[in-house]
Amino acid sequence: MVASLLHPLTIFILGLGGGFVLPLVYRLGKTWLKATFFLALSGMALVSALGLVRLLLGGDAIDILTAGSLPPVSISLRFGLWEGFFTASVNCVALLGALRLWPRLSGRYAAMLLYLIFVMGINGMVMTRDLFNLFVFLEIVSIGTYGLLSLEETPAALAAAFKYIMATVLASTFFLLATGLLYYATGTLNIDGLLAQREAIGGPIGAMALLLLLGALLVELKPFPANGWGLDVYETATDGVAALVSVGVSAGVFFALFKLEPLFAGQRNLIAWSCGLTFVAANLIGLRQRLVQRLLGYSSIGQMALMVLALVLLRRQEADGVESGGADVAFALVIGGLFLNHLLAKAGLFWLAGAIGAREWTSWPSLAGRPLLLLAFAILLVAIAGLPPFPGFWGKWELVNALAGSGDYGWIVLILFGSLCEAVYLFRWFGACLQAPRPAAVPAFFSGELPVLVAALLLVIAGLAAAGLAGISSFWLFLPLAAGAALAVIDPILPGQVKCALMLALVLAGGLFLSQGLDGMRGLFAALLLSGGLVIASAGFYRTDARPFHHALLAVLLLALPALLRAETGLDFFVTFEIITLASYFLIARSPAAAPHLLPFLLFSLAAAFFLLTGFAAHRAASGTDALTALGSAGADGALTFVLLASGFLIKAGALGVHVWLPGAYAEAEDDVSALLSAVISKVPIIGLLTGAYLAIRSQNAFGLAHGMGWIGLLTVIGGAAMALREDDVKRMLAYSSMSQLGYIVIAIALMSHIGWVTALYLVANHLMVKGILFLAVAGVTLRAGSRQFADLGGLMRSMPFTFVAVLIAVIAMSGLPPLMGFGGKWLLVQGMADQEWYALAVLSLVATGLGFLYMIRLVHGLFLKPQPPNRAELSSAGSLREAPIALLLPQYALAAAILLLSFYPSLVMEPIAAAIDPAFSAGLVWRGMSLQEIYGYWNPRPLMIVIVAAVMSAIALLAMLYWFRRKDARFLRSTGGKESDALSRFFAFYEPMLGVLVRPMASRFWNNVARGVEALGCLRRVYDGDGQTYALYVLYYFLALYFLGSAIPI
Amino acid sequence: MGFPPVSHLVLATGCSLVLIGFYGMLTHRNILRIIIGFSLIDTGIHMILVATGYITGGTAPIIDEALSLDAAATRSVDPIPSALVVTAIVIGLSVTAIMLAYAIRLYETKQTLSLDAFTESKW
Amino acid sequence: MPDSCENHAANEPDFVRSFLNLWVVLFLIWLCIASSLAADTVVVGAIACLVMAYLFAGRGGLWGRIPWSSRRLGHFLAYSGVFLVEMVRANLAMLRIVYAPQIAIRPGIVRIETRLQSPLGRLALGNSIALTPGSLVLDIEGNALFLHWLDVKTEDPDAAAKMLAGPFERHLEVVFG
Amino acid sequence: MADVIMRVAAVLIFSGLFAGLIRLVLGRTLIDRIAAIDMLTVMSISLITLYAHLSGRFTYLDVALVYGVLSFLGVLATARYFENGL
Amino acid sequence: MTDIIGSLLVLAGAIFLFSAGLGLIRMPDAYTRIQAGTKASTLGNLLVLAGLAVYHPGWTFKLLLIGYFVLLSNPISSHALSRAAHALRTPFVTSTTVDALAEEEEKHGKRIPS
Amino acid sequence: MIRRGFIILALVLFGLVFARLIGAYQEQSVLRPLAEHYVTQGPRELGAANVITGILITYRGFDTLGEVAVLFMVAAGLGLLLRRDGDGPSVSANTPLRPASELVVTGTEVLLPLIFVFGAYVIMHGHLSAGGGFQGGAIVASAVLLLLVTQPLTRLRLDLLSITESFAGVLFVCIGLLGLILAGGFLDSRFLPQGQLGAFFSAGAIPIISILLGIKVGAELSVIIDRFRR
Amino acid sequence: MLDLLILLICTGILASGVLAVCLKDLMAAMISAGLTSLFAAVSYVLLAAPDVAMAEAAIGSGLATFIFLYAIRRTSGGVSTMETGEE
Repeated sequence: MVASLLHPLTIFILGLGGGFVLPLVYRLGKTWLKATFFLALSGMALVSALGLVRLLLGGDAIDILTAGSLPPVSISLRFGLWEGFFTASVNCVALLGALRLWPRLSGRYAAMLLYLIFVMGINGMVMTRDLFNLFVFLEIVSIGTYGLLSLEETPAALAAAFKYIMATVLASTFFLLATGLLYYATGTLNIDGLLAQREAIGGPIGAMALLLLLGALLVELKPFPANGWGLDVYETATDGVAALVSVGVSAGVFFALFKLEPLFAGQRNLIAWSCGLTFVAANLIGLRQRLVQRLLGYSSIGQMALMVLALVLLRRQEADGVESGGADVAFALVIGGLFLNHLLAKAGLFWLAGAIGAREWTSWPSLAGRPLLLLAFAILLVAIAGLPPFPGFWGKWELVNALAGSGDYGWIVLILFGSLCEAVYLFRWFGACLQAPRPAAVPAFFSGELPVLVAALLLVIAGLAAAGLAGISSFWLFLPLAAGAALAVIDPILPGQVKCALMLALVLAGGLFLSQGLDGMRGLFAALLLSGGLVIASAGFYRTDARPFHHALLAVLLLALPALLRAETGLDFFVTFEIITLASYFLIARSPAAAPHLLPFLLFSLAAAFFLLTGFAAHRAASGTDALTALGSAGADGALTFVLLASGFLIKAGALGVHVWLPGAYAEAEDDVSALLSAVISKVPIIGLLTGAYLAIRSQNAFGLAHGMGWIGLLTVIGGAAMALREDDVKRMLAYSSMSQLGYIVIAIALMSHIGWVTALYLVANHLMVKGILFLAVAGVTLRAGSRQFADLGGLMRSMPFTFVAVLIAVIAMSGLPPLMGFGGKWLLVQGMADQEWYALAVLSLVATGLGFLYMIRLVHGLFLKPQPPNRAELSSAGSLREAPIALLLPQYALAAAILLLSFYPSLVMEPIAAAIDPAFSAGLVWRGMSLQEIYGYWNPRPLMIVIVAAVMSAIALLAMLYWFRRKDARFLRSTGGKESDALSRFFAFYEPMLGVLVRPMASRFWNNVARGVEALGCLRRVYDGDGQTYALYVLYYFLALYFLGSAIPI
Repeated sequence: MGFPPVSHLVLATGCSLVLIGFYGMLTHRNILRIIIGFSLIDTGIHMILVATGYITGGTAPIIDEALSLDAAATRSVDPIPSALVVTAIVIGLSVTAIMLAYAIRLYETKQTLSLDAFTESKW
Repeated sequence: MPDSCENHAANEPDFVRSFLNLWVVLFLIWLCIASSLAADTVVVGAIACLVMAYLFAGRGGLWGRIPWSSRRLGHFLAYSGVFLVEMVRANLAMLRIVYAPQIAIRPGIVRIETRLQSPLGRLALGNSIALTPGSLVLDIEGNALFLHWLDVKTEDPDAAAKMLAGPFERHLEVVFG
Repeated sequence: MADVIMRVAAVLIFSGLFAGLIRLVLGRTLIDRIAAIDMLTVMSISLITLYAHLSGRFTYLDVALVYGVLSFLGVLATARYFENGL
Repeated sequence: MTDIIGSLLVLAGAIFLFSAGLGLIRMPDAYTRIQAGTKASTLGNLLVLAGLAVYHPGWTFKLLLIGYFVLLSNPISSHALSRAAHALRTPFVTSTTVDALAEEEEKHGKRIPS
Repeated sequence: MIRRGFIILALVLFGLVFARLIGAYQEQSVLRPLAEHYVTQGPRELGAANVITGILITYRGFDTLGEVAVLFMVAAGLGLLLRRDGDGPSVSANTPLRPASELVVTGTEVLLPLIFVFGAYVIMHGHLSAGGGFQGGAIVASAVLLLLVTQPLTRLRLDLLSITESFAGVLFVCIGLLGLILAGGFLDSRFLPQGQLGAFFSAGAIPIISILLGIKVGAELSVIIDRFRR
Repeated sequence: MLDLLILLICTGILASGVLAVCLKDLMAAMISAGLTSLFAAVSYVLLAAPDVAMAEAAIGSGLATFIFLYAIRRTSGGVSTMETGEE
């Protein structure tokens, strides 16, 4: 009896029976009404969920026969794995949505009844195996929607609902016509029967019926441009109803399409094009949208289009017999992952938007006072953007992999482009919310918050479940997230410094655990980054405030580093990479000043990530495995993979041209975070480059590419140095300096030789320590002097002597002057380039070194040596201008000590590095250049001298020439005419006109134009003129286009 | 008489009715007229469906003195489209009712039935 | 079902008669519709008509005022005969007008008085007038009937009443009172 | 013989219907149209019964009755609408 | 024989129905059209039903019912329609002689003379 | 004008589509297997002389259930949409309704029972002749409408109607469940004896379902109509 | 015979359909739409689908039209919009 109660038929009995009973119960009293309503809803959810569990445990699909006859004669329904999944998820969301909608529902039994039967209708659409029955359920769902839409009574909402009705009635009319014609053509209405005789459905009528059916289903999913009606409803409806439309109706229709898709085998390209267009167009137009719910509408439409696109492309592959291991799992992950992601995240966001109540995201209040809500908001956004660890990410990962497998790179580009646009508007919204001055006045906890939080929680759980399915190699990769979550939970109750200590302990323990068994280069990196990270992070003690979530995010960030090194597959690597990106994003976002720089940071990070994603997918397609070690054994066809991976990592490393995100993000983060980002996190792309670059070594034809990469590195060095020189903000200068220094490392890696890589690792260690010191020092300076502008600073040598010493050590180490570490690095680098006969590069890199000197001198001079500006006098007299706090000094001196130690005992670092590098080159396939021992043992001055002389000559010539042409530059006069009158300042002013040409913000301007151009494409939205009749005309034209394109017969 | 088969005529009429309905739905700005257009489309679709179920010389699939059980297989028309259309008619009425209710509500908000007044949300 | 507010008629003495009359009429109608004398049909029909009769008997007492008697039946038959004849005549007259090459009529609205009081009788009269020579009830107010007359022969109310309503009124007065 | 007569009768009814249609289209006033509709429905009742006879199906008569109810109701409702009674 | 009678009855009915249609076209104003349409079509219909009853004696009762219904409903509907027409002041044909109803209504002040 | 051009173009294109449909359409001369099964086996299996009713109520009973739900939802949705909560311009306030003429009222009173009986007949004979719950229910609702048209001041007992429709709906589901328990499956009507084909008491539970359907549809349609009144 | 009948009915359907779209007066258009349904019901009888015909007559042309009527009444502010004389 209990078993039969759990039969899926119970869902319908609960839905319908519950609906029919409600008016009766209404007369009994409100409590009964509420109890009945929620009982029926949760019963439906329970039955479907238990059914799903039973199927997951290996039960058979249940066929529900009605009328005691077999399917062709009577209607039958099926509850299989997919059906179970869809119904269970929809029912759960419906239950949550009912909680959210409760203020609107309570007391109106009519609305409850509509809601209940509506949910049942979605279940019916999912389960039924009869075409006409599908139509009936579609109508139930539609009418439920129409009724629920009337809950919002503004004229705009009613008008939107009417537009919605017009379009959907057209669609369902065509659905009915198609059903009838299909029956005429085939003699059956049973979906299985139709699928079985798919081949036989021919002739003009059969073809027409199929196309109309397809059109009806697609129109219900709101294809571009026939979707304005849907958007208006999303914009104006009550959030709970909009969520239902976005999630529930779409789920039902999508599943109908999913079921019927084999019928449309001949039209797959057509569907794919339509959906691809919709996906891109929706996200492009979304860029210009300011209204939250409409924005979510665009996103929703895009997501549904993406799902259909994925479905069609994967099924096409299946039909073509493209080999891909575990195709079923991949398919399940793509469809299930994308679906669940959309379902939970979109519903959650709609609810949240409704609870917040601001119509435009630009006017959103700050959620800072509601940390839990903020967390949920972040989770939902990240999930929609398709980032790990949420189900949508695994879906997208598998999708891109599958597409790479069949060589559909065009589709990959399209999908990723659309996703990027989507991420832009979503995170822009998040940024606006973070920066909003006004705290949120969120209404009742029960109706607004709980469903959102539950949705976020479910997303996390689903994401982790999907991770297992996606074949992530170890769940320890999620240790950082777990640690972060643990810290986040206790975050509100502890004081900041306790949290800091706790975080450090946690990171130490977790880091040690995670880096267990890492050897070679990974071990080295793990040791370097972890210890560096801990040291720098310990500077956080200097802040005594609570810093909500700061430490949790820091824990995630730091622990993700060893996790990244543990990655065994591309997937592992990518997931941790993304976690690092996100953690950095949120860390930077904590600083209010970073607001304008958040979006570029995320955008470029995502672009980088998408390059990586495609790169890994290409790798898997080429080599058949996802393992990172296989990167080393790729053959000549690895070039594409290399280019993709290298592009991704170069973007992330801030190579010239794509560096625009870097200075802002590094400079405007909180001071200790900047140190960490620049010193430690910036090494992540270097790890990636080193991992991915095996490829280039193994495949001969990639050497040219590596050379190109070397040039990019060089340009980055010069550009970074030039911009640093010009910069008036200390932190920004350091950020540019970071960029420049990373350029050296890139060059070193690009050498693809033993010596090159040794150099790279050496520079990594050097840069880590140097930038750590410098940023922390600046943190101290900012703390004490209250400004970061050179114009405001000066003469700090006396008040901050310890800081001055640390900075001096760091600057010397960085500049490459003997006797500190930097010298060895530069020397090795030039030597390596000479070995590769890259003389031009070598010369220019020396020129760049000269530029580097200049800005470093300016740093020391501007902060410590030059006299204190007069307007700052009162600071020192007030006594606030004193030495930095000990918590900041200690890490600096720890790092300085390390620099000194390693400078005087280079073998301490060289030997492990050499030992780590050796295995990579021991196979000896490609073996150019000398080994380290040789360099030390063998002095080859001639080429080096030539290089140095040439460099100096050309540098002088270049500067002279530039000065000649630009001496009358206005800026020259302006900047020297004022306050900085000491000799060194004039000296720098002298360089201004020469370098000005280098440092014009060409890249920023370029990217701004790109952004503006992309956003201008959003003028596509002009098609939505708000007129229901126009929308109806679009729908008709959509049908016509589908018909004439699909039926291959010219008009 | 040289006429095309009867169901052809009904089919063609149904199609034309759908077109007429489209025209009405697309050209009139009055909401009620748009709804009239929709109901014409609905009727047209029903006609098309009924026409496709017709069997030459068929009679209603109701067993009585005029149609024995044995003769039914050869003489009766296809019952399925009829059954579908009965359902569809009821659903059509439901949809019409909802649309009209919306028309009334829209009228109450702005005292007009012209669609021009209801294009607030766009882009 | 469509109960009106005034469903308290069950207490009126008229109710039973009204109910029985209605039941008989309905049952006859049922038999006509069903066109079958099979036992189950009849029984179910009788029950269904009972329900209907109960529902409607309370409405307005329309059916309560029809006592059955042979005299009334006779007059009813007479009325029917007159009515049929008049109807055919009227239609023939109409044919004449319609097929005439030139339609030469002088239509107009005249007022007549009727003696009939019972609603059913007045209904029958109105219907009869509508179907007989060239006249149509436009409105009825109290005892005054306003007729649209296709070819006005007289404007005098009494003369018109005699011409138009006279043949029926006589019988109907007896039948319905 | 009977057949021929029936045929003639049918043609006559068509013509009548057609005349009604013409009045419907020509209209002049709305009342004319409704009068035409009223007549058309009554004719349709005849037509349906006639068709029931042609095909020998008793059950079609029910449709005629429904039709009668509806035509009555329709005219009554529109008339009431016009005299401001709804 | 019966079928001849039946078909003749039907024919007669058809003639009336046709003349109803013709009347509808030819009559000069709405009221006269209503009259023509109602009378002729009712009788025509009854005759057709009667003719069919001759054909199929088994159908008689149902046909009788239909006839009864038409007989009852048609005059009522034409009455209601003409009343509405008058309420709307649908114009009369010029040859109309007298309008007692309008006079009456004017007397009671219900209607503003047009 | 451009817009009109686009509309005409769309119509022309749809005309082409439909022209192809008409061109390709062939009137069938024999039944397809499924239809033949319905026509020949349906009456035997279900005992319902009217195959269409058999299909509607049993074979495709699930559709019918859904359809009833649709009507039910519409009635409820109209309740939401057309609430008479007093705000907004009330039309009835300024224009008193003109009562119907006496003849019409009397005529309606005479015809109402007749139509009701006819509706009951159509509902109850759904398995034997054309008609069934939907059609009969609609006729009953028409009768109600007739009442409302001629006596516009009538107030329907909406509470009673909604309870009626709810009960009918619940009973419908229960009978469906009885089919599941006593016969072959959900909505199987064969848990009652089939009887003689063509007899009044035949076709298992079909007449009962038909009656429930008729009551429910009649009540729902009446409610829907009433919602639209002022 | 049947085809002639159907031809006539189809003409009726089309004529009333066109009227429903073209007539200036909303009321007249609505009634024409109802008539279209009513004719369609006849065509269903002729195509041997009496059940559909009953449903269409009672629901499609009957109730739907009346709901329309009420809707027009409720949206025209109680003032009859149709013209009484020449169109």
